Amino acid sequence: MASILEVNSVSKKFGGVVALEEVTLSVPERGIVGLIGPNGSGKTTLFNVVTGFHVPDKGEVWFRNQGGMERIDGLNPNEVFARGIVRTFQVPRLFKNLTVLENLLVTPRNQLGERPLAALRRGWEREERELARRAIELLKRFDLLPYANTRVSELSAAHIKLVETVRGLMTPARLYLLDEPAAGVEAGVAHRLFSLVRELREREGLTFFIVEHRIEILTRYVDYLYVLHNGKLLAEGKPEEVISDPRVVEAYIGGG
Amino acid sequence: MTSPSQAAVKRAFDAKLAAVAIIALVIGIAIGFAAAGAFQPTAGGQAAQPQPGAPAGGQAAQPKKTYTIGFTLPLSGELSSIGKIWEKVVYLAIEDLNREVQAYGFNVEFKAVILDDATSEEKALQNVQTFAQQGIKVVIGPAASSQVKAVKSFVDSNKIVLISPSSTAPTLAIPNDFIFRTVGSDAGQAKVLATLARQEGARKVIVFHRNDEYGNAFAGFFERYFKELGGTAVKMPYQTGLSDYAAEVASLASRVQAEGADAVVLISFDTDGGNILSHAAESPVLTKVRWFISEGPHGAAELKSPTVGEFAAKVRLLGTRPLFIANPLYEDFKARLKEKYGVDASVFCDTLYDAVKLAGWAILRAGAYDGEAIRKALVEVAKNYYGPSGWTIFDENGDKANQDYGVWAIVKTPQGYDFKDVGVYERGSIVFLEKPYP
Amino acid sequence: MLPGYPYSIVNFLHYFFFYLLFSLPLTLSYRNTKVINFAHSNFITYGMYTAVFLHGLLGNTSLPAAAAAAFLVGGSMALLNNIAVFRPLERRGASPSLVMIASMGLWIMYNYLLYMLADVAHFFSRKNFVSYSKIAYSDVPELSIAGFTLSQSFVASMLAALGLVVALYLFLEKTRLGRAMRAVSDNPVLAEVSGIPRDTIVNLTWLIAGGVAAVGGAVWTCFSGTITPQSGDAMILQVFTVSFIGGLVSLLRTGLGALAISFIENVGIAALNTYLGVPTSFRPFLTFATLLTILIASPPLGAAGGLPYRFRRRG
Amino acid sequence: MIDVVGFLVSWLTLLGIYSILALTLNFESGVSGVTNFGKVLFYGVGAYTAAALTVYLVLILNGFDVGRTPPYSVEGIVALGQLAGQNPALNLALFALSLVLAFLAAGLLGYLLSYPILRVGPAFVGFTLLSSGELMRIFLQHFEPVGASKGLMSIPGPFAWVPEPRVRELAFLGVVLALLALTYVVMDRLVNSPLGRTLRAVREDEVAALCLGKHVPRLKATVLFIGSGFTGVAGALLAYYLTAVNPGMFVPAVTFNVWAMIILGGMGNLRGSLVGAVLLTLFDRLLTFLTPQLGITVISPDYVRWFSVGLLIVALLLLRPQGLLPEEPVRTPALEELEVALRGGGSG
Repeated sequence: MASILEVNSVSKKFGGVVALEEVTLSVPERGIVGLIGPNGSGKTTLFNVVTGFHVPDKGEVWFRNQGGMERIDGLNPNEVFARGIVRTFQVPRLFKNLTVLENLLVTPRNQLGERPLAALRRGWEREERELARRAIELLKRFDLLPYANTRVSELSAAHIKLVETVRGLMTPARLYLLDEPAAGVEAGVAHRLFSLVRELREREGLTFFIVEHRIEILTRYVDYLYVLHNGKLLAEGKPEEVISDPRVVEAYIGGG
Repeated sequence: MTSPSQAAVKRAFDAKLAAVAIIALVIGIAIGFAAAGAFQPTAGGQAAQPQPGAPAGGQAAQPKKTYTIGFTLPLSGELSSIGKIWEKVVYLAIEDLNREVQAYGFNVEFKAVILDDATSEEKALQNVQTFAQQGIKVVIGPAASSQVKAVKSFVDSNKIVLISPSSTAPTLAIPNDFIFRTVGSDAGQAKVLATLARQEGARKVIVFHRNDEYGNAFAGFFERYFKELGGTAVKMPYQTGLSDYAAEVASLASRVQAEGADAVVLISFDTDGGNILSHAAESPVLTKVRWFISEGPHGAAELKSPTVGEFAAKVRLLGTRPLFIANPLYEDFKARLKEKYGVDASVFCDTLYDAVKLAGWAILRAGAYDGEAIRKALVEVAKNYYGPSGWTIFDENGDKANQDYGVWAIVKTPQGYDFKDVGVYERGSIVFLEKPYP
Repeated sequence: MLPGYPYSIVNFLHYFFFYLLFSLPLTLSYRNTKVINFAHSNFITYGMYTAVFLHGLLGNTSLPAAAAAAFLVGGSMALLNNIAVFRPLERRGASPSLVMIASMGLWIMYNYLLYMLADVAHFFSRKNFVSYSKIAYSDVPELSIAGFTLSQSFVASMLAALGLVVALYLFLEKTRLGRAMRAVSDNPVLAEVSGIPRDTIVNLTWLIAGGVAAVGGAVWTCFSGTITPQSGDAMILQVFTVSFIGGLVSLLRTGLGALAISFIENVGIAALNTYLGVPTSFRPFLTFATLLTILIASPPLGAAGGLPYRFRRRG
Repeated sequence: MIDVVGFLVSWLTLLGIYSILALTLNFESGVSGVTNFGKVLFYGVGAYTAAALTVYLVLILNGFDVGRTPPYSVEGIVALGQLAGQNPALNLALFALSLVLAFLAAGLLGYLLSYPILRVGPAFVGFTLLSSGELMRIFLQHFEPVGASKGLMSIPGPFAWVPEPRVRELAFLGVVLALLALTYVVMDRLVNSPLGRTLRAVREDEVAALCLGKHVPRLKATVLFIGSGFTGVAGALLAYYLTAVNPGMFVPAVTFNVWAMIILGGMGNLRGSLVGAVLLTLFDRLLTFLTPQLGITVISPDYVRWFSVGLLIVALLLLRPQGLLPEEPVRTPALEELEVALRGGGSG
């Protein structure tokens, strides 16, 4: 299958510390790919490079657009988002004093009502209603509807995590980078989340690239798994092969 | 999603939107009304509000006619230290005025309505508007020239006579307006200071001045007059409102050396002036030249410190200030203010006192409580009045025409250093009454 | 020869010492607590007024005594700020801007409290405390070096600044508590491991920051010709500029900033005035322009930083 | 008799101007998270734009050589005083033009300043703008064409030709209130729209907003353009109200006063800003009457006033950070949809 995201020998240093070294990987279209690795192995840095937070010192990042592959490293985060890549954060970065519904509604891009002149005229209300219905639909599916009018700052940690992932689903993106979506979420909800990921892939043809610590859950849903260790790619392959790889086991035990 | 409910809600939104501003205003108006009601009696000093100028009614056998004079004074804010003293001067002046007019057989009484303007332009204008609404036609104050500018258009168009006891900005020397000033403009003092410096032998001076309207205008006039007298003046502004002026004084020293100047002319207020002099005392360059100072720092406690006192003796420091020296009325006024209210007369107390008296007599002379008439009467009254601040005749701009100036020095007394008036300006030259420095 | 020599040089060093005394504690407080503290100027002013009140009301003429009292006053103010305002706000998860606004409120409050105190003191003593002359202390010597007389305030500020720098160095490098304090600024999470609670360290930081700034204020009373309740405010933007040069985290760069700003403000403006005729009144303008340039050219290191947004186009 | 109308005119005019400041500051700082400690910068630019434009054009259009009789000279001031009431059409046209230009000048300055603001990060925005304001003030003090430290005076107001002073004041008050209403409607629409929601998101976490594709730099520039523009209009109104401007009017204390208003009223709530402005200006007005009544006071009431403002800010942030009127959720049709869904869920 053709790949949607390609990372070609990317390196990134902070001060003297090597965060990524010659990392090469690719995510196939309509795939669900996992990325695991011990703490500090560079997973989040990789996400940051892909989403335009950091410019890589070396290497390239390519993303499939309508016209073919486009180089996206060095673009600004909002430009990366515009091309169809959505990310969630390891430590949730929700808008704390906005309600759950507002958090969802903020997400869609290029809303008519975001333009100052249009906002004054109110021609945006129809679009707003459509978005609201979509958001309500999503909230229903995750039993979050009762919290729709609650400020995020009043939610429990698990709910916050969930809302952040759901927020990512509000936009018509093609590639989702999920940074530890299941951390702190109870197992049942986590499974529901990953089932939805599967379902979205089947129904909408979306692609997922997921960093996750809870390997036991992750491996049941992903097609392919990469392992990072000390900024280098340690192993890759089918999930069941990878987790039985002795190097991986050692990295996880050795790395604490 | 039926459209009628949508439209209804939308209408509600819009209606709310439009209503909100109105509601807020209505609430404000209500509060304002209550406040006006609550404060009017205290402000007017009388429960039943008589129209100022109108007879208080025929119910009593011999009703006294009450005239109200509005005062907008800096009781708080930047100039509050003199504002608090001024308040007492107003009380004293109103008492004296009432006693005098009644002694002359007028059955009238003057009342003062004092409002605080916190040395702010906006509040000064609001106060004058408040006076206008009460029908008051004579307002005394505000203190600062910038405030007078802010109220000028209003008083001119409402025909309210405004007398400022302390505004000295030359830009306000405008003919045919309703603004009078019982103090001479800075141009006059600049001339005296230039004469003083020249007479004392200065040829080239650095004018070290505040970078504000007062300092800039004063320095400009000084430069002009000093040139006319055959000297050279170099202007050097410094920014105000700093915590310390050591760097400025260092620049001054460097400039004095570079220009080869033989004197420094300091145009400052009290705090900055005291600061500059205390730093200058430590500079060998600046202790070798003469120093001449405007009226601003006169009276400041910093100048009485031993450091500055010794410095003053070394550089034979002399200053000018508006003053009619050896005026028995002034001495009497000072003594009575101290006795009655326990405060020492500071700057512009005499001009304020005279402003009140002039206003009172002008109202009586005008015969009608009307701005136009009072303005004309004021000019006439001033020609025949002599008070603590001397002759009060107005020039064509409504400013004091014959301002007298004195020369002050810092002298050593048994209690420490203190200010002393040592000379006067008379017919184009300085006459020393005593030798300030040995 | 430099313009204004030697006074501009003397002033330059003089201001350098004072900026060290005022800005180092500011940098210290930001890097350990991440609070942008507008009320820093209050520490300075209250330090001055501790000395002023001691002199004016009790007749104290000992600078060390005034400085010690100032340390207590400034330190306890800062501690109180933290316990009563900053910590509760942070516990609640308030944003840094909100904490900064709170410090602005504190600043206004303390400022006018001081005016009120000066009014009360005036009422009882009949002395003018709103504008107070320079204080001559009896126990600070003047020094004569190679024909130059170094004034009392020069000696005092030099000793205080040197003492501060040495003490800070020894404290941060050589003591366990000091190392823990450095750890807090480098990595708050890691610092918890060191066994000293973050709260303790933050409290201690405030005590030192407030105290040292107040000592600077006390020393200022033998330098400046006039002390007013505005004295601290009038220089706070300069003090912040110095700390901004240090990115609000680096003590060494703060020292360099103190050097740079005092140079610009004394030698720089004198040179511009003498050679280019720039009015002396541009001195604060220069400082603010420097501040803006620094903020734009090299944004503070310790701040959350700007956006991960690059204005340049990719080639 | 108490002249209620008169009292209201003198109070409401200034209240209207301060309300515009409070509304825009709330829009910038309360809603969008730009900690604007340099409000007075845009206020001053608006005031000076209007003042300079009016006095220069009035003189030039009446055939004066402004090189020889500049508007800040005594001759210029006298001429302005005579010309003020002669040509109603000119006065009104200049007024309208000044409002537009004051909006544009202050707005563009805000637009440009959004660049350094983004560079320094949210925490340092306050200082950047505060020192920009001080820079402007010192610059104005040296800039001779606008009168340097003298400032400008005798600015012909829009209604200077109306003979009856009371009518003139009421007309001006009407204009101020109309502009206040316009500001309110614009701010309200912007806040209660997807744009307002996005701005709140930027306030909460600008990095996350950027990752959600929001063009944060452009949004901030927009906010500062609109907010500063209306601030400039308020400045122009002040210039016409006082008919005089000078650099000393634009000190940071003005900014902090407005801050106190929005913190009191409630950050993020527009109606709160109005309430805050009403309460504080009324408090000031009362002090004006009260202070002389107190007679001899040990402590100046002005100090007590400012002390209370500081205390109020701190106490509110600690005890009631939402202010008198807390921020409300963004009002859009989405709320109706949600209501329908919730009711449907309950019954179904």
